[in-house]
Amino acid sequence: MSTETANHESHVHRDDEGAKIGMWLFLFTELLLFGGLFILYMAYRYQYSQEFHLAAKELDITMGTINTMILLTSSLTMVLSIVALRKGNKLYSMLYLIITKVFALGFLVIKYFEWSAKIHHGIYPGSEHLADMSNGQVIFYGLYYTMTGLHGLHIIIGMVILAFMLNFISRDKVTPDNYVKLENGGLYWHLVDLIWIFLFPLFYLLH
Amino acid sequence: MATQGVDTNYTSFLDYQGKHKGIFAWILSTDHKRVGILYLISMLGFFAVGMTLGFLMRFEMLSTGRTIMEPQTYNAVFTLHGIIMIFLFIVPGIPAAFGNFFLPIHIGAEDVSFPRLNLASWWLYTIGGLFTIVSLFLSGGPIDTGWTFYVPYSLRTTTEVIFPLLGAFILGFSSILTGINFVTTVHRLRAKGMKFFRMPLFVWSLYSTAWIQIIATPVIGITIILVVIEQYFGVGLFDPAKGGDPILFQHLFWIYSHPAVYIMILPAMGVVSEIIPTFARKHIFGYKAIVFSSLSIAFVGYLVWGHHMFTSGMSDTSRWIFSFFTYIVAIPSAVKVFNWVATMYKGSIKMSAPFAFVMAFIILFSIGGLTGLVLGSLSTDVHLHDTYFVVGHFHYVMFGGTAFIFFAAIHYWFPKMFGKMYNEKTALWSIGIMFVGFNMLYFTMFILGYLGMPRRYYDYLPQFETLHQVATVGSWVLIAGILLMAYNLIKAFRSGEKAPANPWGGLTLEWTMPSPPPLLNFLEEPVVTHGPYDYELLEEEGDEHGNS
Amino acid sequence: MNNEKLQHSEDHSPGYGMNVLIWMSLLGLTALTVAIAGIDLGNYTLFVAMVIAAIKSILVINVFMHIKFDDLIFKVFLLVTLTILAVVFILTAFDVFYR
Amino acid sequence: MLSGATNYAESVDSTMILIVAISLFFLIGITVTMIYFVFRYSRKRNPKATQIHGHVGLEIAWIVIPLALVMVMFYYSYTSYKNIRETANESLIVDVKGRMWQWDYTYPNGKKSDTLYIPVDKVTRLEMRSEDVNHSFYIPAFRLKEDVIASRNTYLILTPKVKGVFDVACAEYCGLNHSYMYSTLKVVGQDWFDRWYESENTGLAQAPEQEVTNEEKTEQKANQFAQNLRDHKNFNLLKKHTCITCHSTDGSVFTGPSFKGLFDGDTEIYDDEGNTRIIEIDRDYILNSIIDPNKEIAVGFKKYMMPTHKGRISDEELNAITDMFMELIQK
Ligand code: HEA
Ligand code: HEA
Ligand code: CUA
Ligand SMILES: [Cu+2]
Repeated sequence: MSTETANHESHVHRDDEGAKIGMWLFLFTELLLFGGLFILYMAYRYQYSQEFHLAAKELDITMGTINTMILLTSSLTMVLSIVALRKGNKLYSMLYLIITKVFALGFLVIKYFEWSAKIHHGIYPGSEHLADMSNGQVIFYGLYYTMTGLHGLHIIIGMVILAFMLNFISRDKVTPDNYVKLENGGLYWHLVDLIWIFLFPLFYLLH
Repeated sequence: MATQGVDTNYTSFLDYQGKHKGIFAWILSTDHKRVGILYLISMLGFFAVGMTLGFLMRFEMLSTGRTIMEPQTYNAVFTLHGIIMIFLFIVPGIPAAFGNFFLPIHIGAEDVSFPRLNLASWWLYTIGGLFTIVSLFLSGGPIDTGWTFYVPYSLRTTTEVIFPLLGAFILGFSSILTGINFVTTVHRLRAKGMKFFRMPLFVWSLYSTAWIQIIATPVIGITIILVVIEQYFGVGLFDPAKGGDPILFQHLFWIYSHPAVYIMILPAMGVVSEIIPTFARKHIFGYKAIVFSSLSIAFVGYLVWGHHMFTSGMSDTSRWIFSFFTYIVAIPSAVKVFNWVATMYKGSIKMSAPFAFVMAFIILFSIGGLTGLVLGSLSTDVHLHDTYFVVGHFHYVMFGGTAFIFFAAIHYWFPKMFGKMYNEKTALWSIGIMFVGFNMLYFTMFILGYLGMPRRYYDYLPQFETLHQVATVGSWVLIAGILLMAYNLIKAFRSGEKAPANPWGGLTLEWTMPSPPPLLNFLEEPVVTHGPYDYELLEEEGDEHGNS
Repeated sequence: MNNEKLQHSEDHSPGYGMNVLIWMSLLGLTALTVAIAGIDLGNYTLFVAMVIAAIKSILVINVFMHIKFDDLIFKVFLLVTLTILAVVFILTAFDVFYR
Repeated sequence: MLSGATNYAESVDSTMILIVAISLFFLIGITVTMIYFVFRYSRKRNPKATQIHGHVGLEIAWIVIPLALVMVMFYYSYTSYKNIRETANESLIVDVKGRMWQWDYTYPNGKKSDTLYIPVDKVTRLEMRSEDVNHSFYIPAFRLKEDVIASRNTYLILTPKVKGVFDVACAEYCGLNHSYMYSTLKVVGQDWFDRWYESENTGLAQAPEQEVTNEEKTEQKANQFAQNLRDHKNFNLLKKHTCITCHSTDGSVFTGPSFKGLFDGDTEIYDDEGNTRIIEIDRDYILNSIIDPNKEIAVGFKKYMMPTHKGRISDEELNAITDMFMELIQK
């Protein structure tokens, strides 16, 4: 571990358990961040339940389901990457990581098509088409765009983290007996998955 | 700087020359002590700005109509005053400055768990502060929404709100990093023998605070993001014209901001629990009761945010529920106050500056807290909400509570941090003057509020003029006290006497090391065999002025 | 520092098989929730969907995120956080549902 | 002290007294005990401390006793507040509109007003809505306030027991003129109220009919006055002090009354009690309107809209302005 500034003869302790505690605490903050949005969802769904159902008809269940499956599978490959590394199989570990990233990309591509289809239909914040709809529908799409958008942002951040992990493994900075970084990256990735597990039924399965 | 203290063959963290020179040796240092001092200095800077704005506000209130500024200026001034005081001074406050410095020492560690994150948090703090300052000079002009950023006004105003909002977001991030660091440090880096119930109460209070920082701060984060998104894209989530509900904004805002008031006060309570035993030479009364009251404040704090919204138009059911819980949350604070006073019983008390601050604190915080009870009551709050009564309440708890203890902490740890002593007598005088000015300034506000003077008012009805003038004069007295204190400390920093390792006879671990502390804190790895307040052991050993 | 804790608790962590099993259940549950969404359950639609989502997340948290195999302290932390999250939801609901 | 105007206000005050009394008891108790300890157990008097670690009984006592006391506080405040929220048999419903920075009242028969008139001893319900940002309808004498928001109606229930004139303030920050968003609440007798309610009159009750003997002639005179004013050499002083941003010269109504209305040399004003009278415009009146503008307010306009110009305008300028008006009025 390079400590460019802590160059005094500080004894750098390796504390995997501590690193994991730190990561979990960070995940809690993410949980609460999305929690705020889910509170809004709860309130508005109660207030506008008819309009929500109406608006949700525009969303494509098939796309949503495929994306869910993709994300769940990417979570699996993420775990497998850790298992492989722990078993000493550096190559497989990297391979699984790459597959995870490919899935993540796939998720984003599908998301992109979904969004652009909506936007093509004139449904986007501030559009005239939306302005003609009822308040409840405007709010539904407002929530849809912010929540899936923020989730998408997290996918992108996750991909960046995974890229670092890939690099670390290849440079032997993450090794079969020092892989807490990879584990923490994995935890982050699962969190992104967890959020989606809730977003999916709340937006797509409203029929 | 020459070496000081009893032990001369060590490098103090102040003298240490690392890879970087000059200012970089500080702003790139991951040493928790240096980060703590960076925080301390930057916070004092912002605090001085905030106080100057407070002074200007009081000056404007000297007479009806215009005194020195236009309405728009006034609105910007109280907003900036609030933002600076809350987000840049009192929330990072004691944890970031004294927590960073003393938490690792108190538990016998060399540093925090994630030193680089710690430095990053200071950088984020600085950047967040800059965002806020920069916004003053952007085209829209300084933000005028009040520190609460209530929608829809914050969506409609033409002033620059994005930058201060992003600033607050970044500051939130900084606060979260501090929280994560502290929780992990407490769990992982305690020295041998430092059992949980041997930790000083200051550490316990920081630990509870850290949890609030972690859990509550993200909620303000998302709230801010939503307002920014609303400004740019108009998604409508908070815009009544599009079906959004402004009350939901208030919910999200206060879900953070009420627990945040405990982020402000808990560390101060921790410092009080250190200072009283030290100067009374006596074991703290009810150690575990204080520990659990800290933890329970951290939890119960989430149940009461709605007491800021009694008149907001939320449902009547939730009004009484929140009022009920507000009363519950007062109990742990009461427990602490009683335990502190009980600690003084049969002590051997030395009235020095930190202790005098604590006495002022107990009175002022009690007044602030008890007026909190008036506000927690449904029927009275409906009358007093958004009047000067509330302004009085929160200045009592934040200024009389936290800021006074911030000053106390400076005086308590000044010899340790900088290795110099200040003039005790001058310090006591400044405390006296501040106490008088403080009450003149803020007690008047309770009366004003009860008479129906709303807050955030540029101008007021003639019948309020006399009371406003009393308050303004009070602010001048207060200023005199603060300036005297600042002068005394600056003089001590320049040319104070050398401080011994343990000037007060305290028992926590920082007093076992020379002043200022060595680079890696402990010259040898500490082993803890007794609690932080076991003064009976000290007496048995017959050890008086505790040279270690 | 507690050196014994520095090592990983390797023996507990699940291998390939267990993880694949979990993954299959997750896919199954996804299919289930989509299928149920087609049926009109009236007021229970949301409830059922949320229960399934909760089961899925329990699987992910316990196995993929190996909370189940970690120290007790992680479980306590998670429980505290989730409790606070629940409290915040419930108290907001008292406003929204009782207006 | 601010006296209460409703039974509810009195119940609020007694709750307040209860809480303050309990609080004072604790505050004084704590302060006195602390100061006593500091003296009695000072290091001089008591060089050696007695080590006491705690006492379970005491801990329980000071959890349970405060808990009981705060529950008492909660009970009183809750019951008194509950009464005021229950929709009793209201005899009048008034729509209240809040907007930057003004309150408007609409009555069931469509009558509009900018002063809130309600009958004494009757239950009035205010249905409130904002047109823009949040405001808060605050009647200090009634100890009541409720935010006024744009997304849905909020309400207040008023049951005044005395007649009188009360201030209504805006207690939710709403921008530039937040502190000037005052309005007036007038509690009047039922008879009086009925007469007002049925009349065409929107402003103040006993406002006499405008004397319009010869409308055209008056109008001409007024226009001439306005023209003379604009042409006057000292008119630029009114520009310099930005008077004309609030006071038009062509009769249109902005924040303050139009200068045009001064042509006939008299004006109708009201005082704090809400009484109106017609006065002749003289030098003193003009001077006062600039130096102490909130003492006498023209009918139809609100108090505290204009800041004093004392100290912001030189004596020469003041004289010049006054001379100008007097000269023009005489013409
Ligand atoms: C340091 C910060 C801090 C602290 C610690 C507190 C503590 C408390 N606050 Fe305060 N509060 C603020 C900061 C703080 N507050 C701020 C900033 C605002 C305004 C925000 C804004 O609108 O801008 C505010 C506003 C505020 C309101 C909303 C007012 C309104 O806008 O209408 C309410 C209402 O219930 C309230 C209540 C309380 C209560 C019950 C406590 C309790 O925790 C107090 C507990 C303490 C005691 C009770 C005293 C000590 C005990 C004794 C002396 C023993 C005797 C005790 C008993 C008999 C119980 N506060
Ligand atoms: C910690 C928090 C804190 C502190 C310490 C203060 C300090 C002061 N505040 Fe406060 N205030 C707030 C937090 C705080 N404030 C908040 C959150 C609000 C709400 C904002 C909103 O409504 O949005 C508020 C609002 C507020 C108002 C209400 C505005 C309104 O509603 O219209 C007023 C009015 O008088 C006021 C006055 C003051 C004064 C006179 C001081 C004085 O204490 C200042 C006096 C002292 C000085 C002027 C010192 C000068 C000395 C120096 C500059 C050198 C010091 C140097 C060193 C220490 C090194 N403040
Ligand atoms: Cu309207 Cu303040
Ligand atoms: Cu609060």
